[in-house]
Amino acid sequence: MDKILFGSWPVPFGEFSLKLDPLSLVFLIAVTILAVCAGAYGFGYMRPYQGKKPLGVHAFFYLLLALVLVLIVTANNVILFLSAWELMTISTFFLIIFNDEQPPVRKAGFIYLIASHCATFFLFLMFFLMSRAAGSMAFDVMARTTFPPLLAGTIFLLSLAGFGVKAGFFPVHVWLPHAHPASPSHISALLSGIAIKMGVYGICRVLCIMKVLPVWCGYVLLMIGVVSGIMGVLYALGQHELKKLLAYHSIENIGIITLGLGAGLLGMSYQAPFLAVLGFGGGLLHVLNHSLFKSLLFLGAGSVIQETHTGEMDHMGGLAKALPLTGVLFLVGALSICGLPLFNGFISEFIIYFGLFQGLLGLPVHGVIICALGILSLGLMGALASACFCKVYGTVFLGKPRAGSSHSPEGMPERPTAQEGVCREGTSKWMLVPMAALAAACVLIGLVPRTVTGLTFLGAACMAHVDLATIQTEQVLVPLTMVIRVAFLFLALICVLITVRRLLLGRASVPIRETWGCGFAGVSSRFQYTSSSFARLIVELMKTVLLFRRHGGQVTGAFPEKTRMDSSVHDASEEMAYRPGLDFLNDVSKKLGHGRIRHTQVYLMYILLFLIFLLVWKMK
Amino acid sequence: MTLWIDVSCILVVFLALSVLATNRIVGMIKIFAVQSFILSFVPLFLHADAVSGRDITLSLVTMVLKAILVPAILFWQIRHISMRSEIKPLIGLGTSILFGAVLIAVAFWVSLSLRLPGKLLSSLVLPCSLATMLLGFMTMVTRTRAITQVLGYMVIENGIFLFALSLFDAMPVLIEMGILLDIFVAVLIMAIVLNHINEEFERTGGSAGRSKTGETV
Amino acid sequence: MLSLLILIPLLGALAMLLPVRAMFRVWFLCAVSFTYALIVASFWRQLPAAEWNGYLALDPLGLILLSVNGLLFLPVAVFMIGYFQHERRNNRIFTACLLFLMSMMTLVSASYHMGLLWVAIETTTLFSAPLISFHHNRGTLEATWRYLLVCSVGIALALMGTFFLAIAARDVHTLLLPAILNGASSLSVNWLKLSVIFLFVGYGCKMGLAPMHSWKPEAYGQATGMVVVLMAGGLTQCSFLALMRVSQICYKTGLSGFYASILLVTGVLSLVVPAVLLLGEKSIKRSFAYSSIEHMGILVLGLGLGGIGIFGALFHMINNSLAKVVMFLTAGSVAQKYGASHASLVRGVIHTYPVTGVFLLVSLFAGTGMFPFATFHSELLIINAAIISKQYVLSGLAILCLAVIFIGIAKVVLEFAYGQPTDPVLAKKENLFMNITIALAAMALLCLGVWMPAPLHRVLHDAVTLIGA
Amino acid sequence: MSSLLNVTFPVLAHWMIVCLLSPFFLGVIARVKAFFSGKAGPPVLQPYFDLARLFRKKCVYSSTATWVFRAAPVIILAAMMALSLLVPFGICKAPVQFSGDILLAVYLLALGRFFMILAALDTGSSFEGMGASREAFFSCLSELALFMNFITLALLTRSISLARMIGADVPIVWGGMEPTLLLAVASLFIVLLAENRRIPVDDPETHLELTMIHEVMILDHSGVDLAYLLYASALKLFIFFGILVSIIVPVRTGYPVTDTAIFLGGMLGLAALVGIVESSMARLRLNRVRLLLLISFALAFFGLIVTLWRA
Repeated sequence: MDKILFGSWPVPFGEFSLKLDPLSLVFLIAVTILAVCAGAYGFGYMRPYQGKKPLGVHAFFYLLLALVLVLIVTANNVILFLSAWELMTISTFFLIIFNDEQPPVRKAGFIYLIASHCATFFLFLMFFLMSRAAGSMAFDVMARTTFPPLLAGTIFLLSLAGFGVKAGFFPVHVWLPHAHPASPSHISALLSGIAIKMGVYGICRVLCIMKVLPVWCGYVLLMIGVVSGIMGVLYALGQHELKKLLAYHSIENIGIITLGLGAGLLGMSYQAPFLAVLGFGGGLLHVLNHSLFKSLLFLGAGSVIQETHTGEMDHMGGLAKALPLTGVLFLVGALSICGLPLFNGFISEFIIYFGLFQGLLGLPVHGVIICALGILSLGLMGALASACFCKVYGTVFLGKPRAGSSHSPEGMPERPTAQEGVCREGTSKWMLVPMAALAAACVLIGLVPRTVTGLTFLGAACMAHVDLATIQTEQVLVPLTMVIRVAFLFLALICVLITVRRLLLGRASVPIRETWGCGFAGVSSRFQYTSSSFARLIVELMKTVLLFRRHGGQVTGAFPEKTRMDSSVHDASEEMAYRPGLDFLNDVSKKLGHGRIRHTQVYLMYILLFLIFLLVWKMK
Repeated sequence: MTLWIDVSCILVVFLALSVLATNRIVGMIKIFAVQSFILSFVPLFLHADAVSGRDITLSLVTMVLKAILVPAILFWQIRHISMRSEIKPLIGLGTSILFGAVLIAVAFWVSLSLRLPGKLLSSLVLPCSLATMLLGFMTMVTRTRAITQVLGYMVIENGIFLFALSLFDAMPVLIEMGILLDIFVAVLIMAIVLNHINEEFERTGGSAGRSKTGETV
Repeated sequence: MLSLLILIPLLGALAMLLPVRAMFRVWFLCAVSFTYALIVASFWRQLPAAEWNGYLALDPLGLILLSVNGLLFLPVAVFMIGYFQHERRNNRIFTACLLFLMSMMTLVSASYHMGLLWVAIETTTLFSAPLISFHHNRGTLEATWRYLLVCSVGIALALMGTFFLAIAARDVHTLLLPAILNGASSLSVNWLKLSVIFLFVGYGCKMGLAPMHSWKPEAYGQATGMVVVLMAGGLTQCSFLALMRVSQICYKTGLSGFYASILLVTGVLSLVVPAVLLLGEKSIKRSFAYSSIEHMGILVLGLGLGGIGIFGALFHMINNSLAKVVMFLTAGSVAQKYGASHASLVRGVIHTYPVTGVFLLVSLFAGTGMFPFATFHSELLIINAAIISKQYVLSGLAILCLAVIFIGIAKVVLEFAYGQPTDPVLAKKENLFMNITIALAAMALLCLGVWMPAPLHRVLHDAVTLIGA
Repeated sequence: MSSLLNVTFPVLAHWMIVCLLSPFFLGVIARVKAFFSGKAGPPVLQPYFDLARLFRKKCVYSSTATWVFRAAPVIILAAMMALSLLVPFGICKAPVQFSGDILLAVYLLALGRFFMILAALDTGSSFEGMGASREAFFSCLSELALFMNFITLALLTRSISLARMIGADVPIVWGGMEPTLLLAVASLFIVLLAENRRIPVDDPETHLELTMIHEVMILDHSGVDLAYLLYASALKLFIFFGILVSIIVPVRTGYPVTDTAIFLGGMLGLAALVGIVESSMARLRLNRVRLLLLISFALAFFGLIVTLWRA
C-alpha cells in the first residue's frame, strides 16, 4: 500500500523519490486541511494590508510552504528531505517577518531562523550517520537496515535535538513563543498546526526507521513529553497575550503527543505491540486533532485581534457580543484543546491514557512508574489547560469590555469600515468559513472517531512494524464507542433539560438586570477579574519554575496613593540558558575580536607560532 | 671550502640574531647590510674546484642588490630624524634574544633528520638558513614600525637565499632569477606603500584612533 | 590556447595604461572578460593541449579554477559599469591591475610546474595590493599594508617550501608536476614533509586559513566589493589549487595521512576562529570576511577528509565563488548607497531598496549554505565525508561552529535588511547593471543547487581521481 | 424494540434512583450539623422543598451575560447525570461500564467545572471571577489527587473500569492491601470535601463572598437555573459518596436487601461523618486549603508507592 514515486534529481546523492505510507498520510491530511483553511482565512485576514504591503510575496511563500510541507512528509530521500526542510525554514521565516517594522517581529523572525537552521545541523549529522550505516540515502533502504544499539541511541538523541527544536520540546522551544504572536494569525495557525508537527513527523520517521531502539529511549521520550507538557501549560497560564498563550499551549500539546510516542516506544522496547500501537496511534491522532483545534484557536485569535487591535487579553472582554460566531467557534476550539468529551481532543487523549494504563498494568516496575507519571501529568495538563482556557474564554469573550490602550501586536491596519463580503459581526466570510470547517472537523472526530482512528492506527502499526490485523484495536475502540454513546446520551439530556426549563418558565419574559454587585453601587468594568488575576493562584504556586516577577502594587499607609502593579512570567530556558550563553559568546568575541588587538605583529606571531607548532608536531 | 661556508652560515645566523637584538633602526640596517655582504660571498665557495662565471655573476648581483642598493633605499627612507629610533618594541630586547635562542634550537632540531643530498655543501646550510628565517620572522613580530618589519622580511629573504644556494645546480637559473626579481619587486612595492604609510600614520599597527565607521565604499 | 588566454588579459592590461576615458576602460574590460569566459567555456568541450614544454597544462583541477575565474571576472566587469557611473576616481591603475590579475590567475590555473605556480601566485599578490588601496585613505592603506605583510611572509615560506620540494625531488631533476608524480617513489619523505609544512603555511597565508587569517577582515572590510569578490572568490582559491597540488603529491608518496591531519586541524581552526570572532562584529563586510575564512576552512576540511569530501570541496570552490559574488557585490552596493557598512547606520534596506534587500537575504542564505543554493550541497557533502571517515568529534565541532557563524552573520544581515528604514528620503535609484550582475550570480548558484549539470559532475569526478584518495 | 428497552430501562432506572436519593444526603448533613450545634435544624427533606420552590420560580439574567450563562446549568446537570451512569451504587450496577470509563468520569467532571467557571466569568462580576479563579486552582490540585488514587486503584484491581475498581474486586483487595486502600480512602475523602466545596475547603452555608468558592459562583443564577445547579451539586456529592462507600464498605452478602441496607447505612454514615467534620472544623484559610489538597495528593502518592512496593 506504500506508493513510491521515483525520479532522478541531479544533485549529489539526490533522488526525487516520494513515498506515501500511512504515517505520511496522517500528516499529509493535516497539511492539506490546514493549508487550505489557513489560506482561505488569510485571504480575508490580509485584506486590510492591500496596497500597503507586498501581499504577492506573502502569497508566494505561503504556497511554497504548502508545497514544501507536502514534500517533507512524502520525501524518501535524505537530501530531498533536508532540502525541503531548509525551504520550510526559509519560507516560514518570510511569512513570520511580514510586519518587520516592529522590533518584536524582527526578533521573532531572527530567533526562528537561527533556531531552525542550527537545529538542522543536528539533522545533517543524524541522517549521515544513518546513511553510513545503511549505505543509502533512501529512507526505505534505511528502514531495512539494523542499527547497532549505540548508534541507534545516538541517532535518537540527535533526532531529538534536531527535530525537537522545530517541534518545540520544552528546553529548546525558544523560537516558538516569539514567532507565534509575531506572525499574522493564519501563519500562526499554520506554524502551530503544521510546522511544529513536522518536527514530530521527523521523530516518527526516525522511530519508524530505527525499529529497535535501546529501552532508555522510550523513557527519555516520555519524560520529554511530561516536561514539555507541564511546563508548556504552566507558562501558558502566566501569559497575558492571547497568541503567546496559545503558543505555549502548542508546547503543551506537543508534550502530549510526545507522551503518546514515548508510550509507544516503551511498548516496542518491551515487546508490547498493543501498547505500541495505542501510544503511537494516540500520538498521531493528537497530531491531527491538535492541528485542527489549535489552528481554529489561532484563527479565532486573529479575528479577535482584528476586532480589538490588541493581543493583550487584559484589555479585551465581552467579545462574545461583538463576535458571536467567532465566540462559539473559539469555544469549540477551547473545549477541544482541554480534551473535554464530545470533542476530538478527548478522543486522542483517551487513547493515550488507555495506552498508559495498559503500560501501567503490563510493564515491569520502571515502566509502571513512568506510565503512572505519564498518566498523572496528562491529568494535570488537562486540569491546567481547562483552567487556562477558562481564563482565555472568560476574559476575552465573556464579561464586559475592559478599558485599555489598543495597539496591534502585528501592526494590523484599521479595517476598512464598509467592505464587501462582510457578514453580520463584521468578520469577513473568508475568515469565518474556514473556522467553521475546522470546528466541524473537531466535532466530527469527537463524535465519530472511527473516521480517523483507522488511519492513525495504520500509521501506528507502520511505526511499530506490526501487522494491524494482529492487534486487537477493538479493545480500545469499543470503549470509545461507549464514550460516544454516553456523549449522545449527554446531548439528549441537554435537550431534555432545556425543554424542561422552557416548560417551567413558560412564555413569561425573562427580566434582564445588571449583574449583582453585592451591594456595591460603583461597579465598573475594570473591577472584573483579569486574566492575570485569574491565573495568579496557580502561577504563584509555581513561581520558582515560571520566573514570575511582580512590580509595584504594594499598598502602604492608611491613605494609599495611586499605584500600579504589573506581573509577568519569564521563560526560564531563555532567561537562564540561551541569553546568558549568547551574552557570554558575545563577550568573548568582543574581547578577542577586532579593536582589542591593535598590532599586525600579533597576527604575524600567530603565523610564526603555527609554523613552529607544525614543525614540532610533524617533524619530530 | 666547506669551512668557509660553515663560517659564513654561522655569521649569518649571528647577524640575524643581532638584528633582532638591536634597538636602533640605523644599526639594524647596517647589520643587515653586513649580513648580505657576507652572504654574497657564499656562491664563490660553492664549487671548490672551479669558480664559474655564473657564480661570480650571482655573487655580484647579490652584493649590489642586497648589500648596497636595499640598505641605501632604506637609509633614504629614514632620512628624517624622527624615524631613526625604534619606538618601544612589542617584546623587550632581552626576551627577544631568549626567544631567538629557542628558535635557533628549533631550527637545528628540525634539521636533525634531514640531510642535504648529493655532494654535500655543508651540514650547516639547512639549520642556519632555517634559523635565519625564523629570526627574521621574529624580528617582524617584535617590531612595531613598518620599516623595521621590512628589515625583518629582508632577513627572512637572506635565509631563503642561503638555502637557495644549495639548489643552485638543481634548478634552472631562469626561475631562480625570476624569483629574486619577484621578491625585489615585492620589496619595492612595499617601500612605495611605506611611503604612503609614513604620510598617513606613524605606526603600522596604529589603528587605535580609527573611527568605527571609517570604511570606504 | 593557454598562452593565448594568458596573453589576452596581459595585453589588455597594457592597453589600459593608455589615456582613454574611464568608461571606455570599463567596457573594454567587459569585452576582455567576455572573451575570456568564452574561451574558458570552450575548454569544457575539449581540454587544451599542454604548452611551454609542459609547464602550462590544464587538467580538470585547473579547469575548475579557470572556470571560477571566468565566473568571477565577468560579473565584476559588468558590475563595474554600474559602479563607475557613480565613481569619479581615475581607474587606470585599477583596471590595469585587474587585467594583470586575470592573467596571473590564469597562469596559476594552468601552471603545471610547482615553481611557476609559486611565481604566479606571488605575482597575484603584487597586483591585488593596489586594488585594495583603490581608495587612498588611512583605512585602505592600513589594510593593504597588513595584506602585503602577511602575504609576503606567506610567499617567503612557500618559496622555502618549494625549495625543499626541489631537494626532495632531486632525483627527478624538475618540479614539473607529472614528473614529480611519476617519480613519487624516489622522493625523500623527510624533505617532502618539511616542504609540505612550509608550502601549507605559506599558501595558507594567502588563502586566509585560520591562524594566518588576520588580513582578511581588514582587507575585505576596506576594499571595494568588486575587489573583494576577486580576492575571496578567486585569489584565495588559487592558493587552494596549490594546496591541492600538494595533496596530489602527498597522495602519491603515501603522505596522505600526514597532510590530512594538518588540513583537518587547520580546517577546524578556520571554523572556530570566525565562530568566536563573528558575534561581536557589526560591519557587514567584515562579517562576510569571517564567512570567507569559514569557507576556506570548509574547503580545507573537504580536502583533508578525502573521498566525497574532495568532491564536495571542488564543488564548493565553484559555489563559494558564486556566493562571494553575491555577498560582496551586495555589501558593496549597500555600502555605496549608504556610505557605510556598519550596522548602526543601515536599517531596513529591504524597504528602501527592495532588490538590494533581497540580495542581502540571498547572500545570507547562500553564504551560510541554505537549501536552494548550491553551497548547501557542498557543505552537506563535506559533513557527510566527515561522518563517513568517522571523524565524529570533528563533525560535531564543525557543526557547532557553523551554527555560531550562522548566528553571527544572520544577526548582521537581518539587522541590515529589516526594520524601519533609516532615511527613506535619500533613496537613490537602484543601478540596473549592479543588480543584474548579482541576480545572475544568485540564479546560477540557485540553479546549481537544484540541478547539477552532467558535465560538471564529470569534471569534478575526474578532478577527484586526480587528487586520488 | 425489546433490545432498545433493555438498554434504556437500566439507564432510566438508575437515573430515577440517583435523582430521587441525591438531595436526601444534603439534608442529612445539614441535620447532623444542626444536631452538633444544638439546634433542631431543618427537616431532612428540606433540599427537596428548596428545589421544588426554585423550580417554580422565574429567572433573572444579567445584562452582561451571554448564552454561556444560560447554557451552563443545563450542561452541568447533564454532565453530572451522565456521570452518574458510570458509577455503581450498592446493588445498582452501573448501566454503562467499559474499560477506561474512569477517564470519561473525570472529564465529565471537568466539563461541568469548565462551564461553571465560564458562567461565573460571564457575569463580569469581580466576586464571581474570584470564585472562578479559586475553583480552577483547587480543582487542578484535587484532580491530581483523584488521578493518583485512580492509578493506585487500577494497579490494585488490575482494571480501569469503575465498575471493577470500586465494585467487584474491592473485597479481594481489602484482603491483602489494607494500608494502601486506607491511604486511598483518606485521600479520596479529602478530595470529596474539596470537590464538593464542603468545610474546611469552602462553606456552603455562608454568603460572605470573600470566603467562598462555589457559592459565590452561582450568585447570579436564579430560578430554574439555580435549581439545576443545586441539583447538580447534590448529584455530585451523591456520586462521590457512592464511590467512597463502595470502597469502604465492600460487603457483598449476596442478598439484595441486606446489601442495600449495608450500602445505605454506609452512605448515611459518611454523610454523618461529613456533618461531624463540618461541625468540628472551621473553614481553612485559602493558602491552607492548598496545603490540605497537597496532603491529599501526598497520601495518594504514598499509597501508590506502597502498592508498587508490594507488587
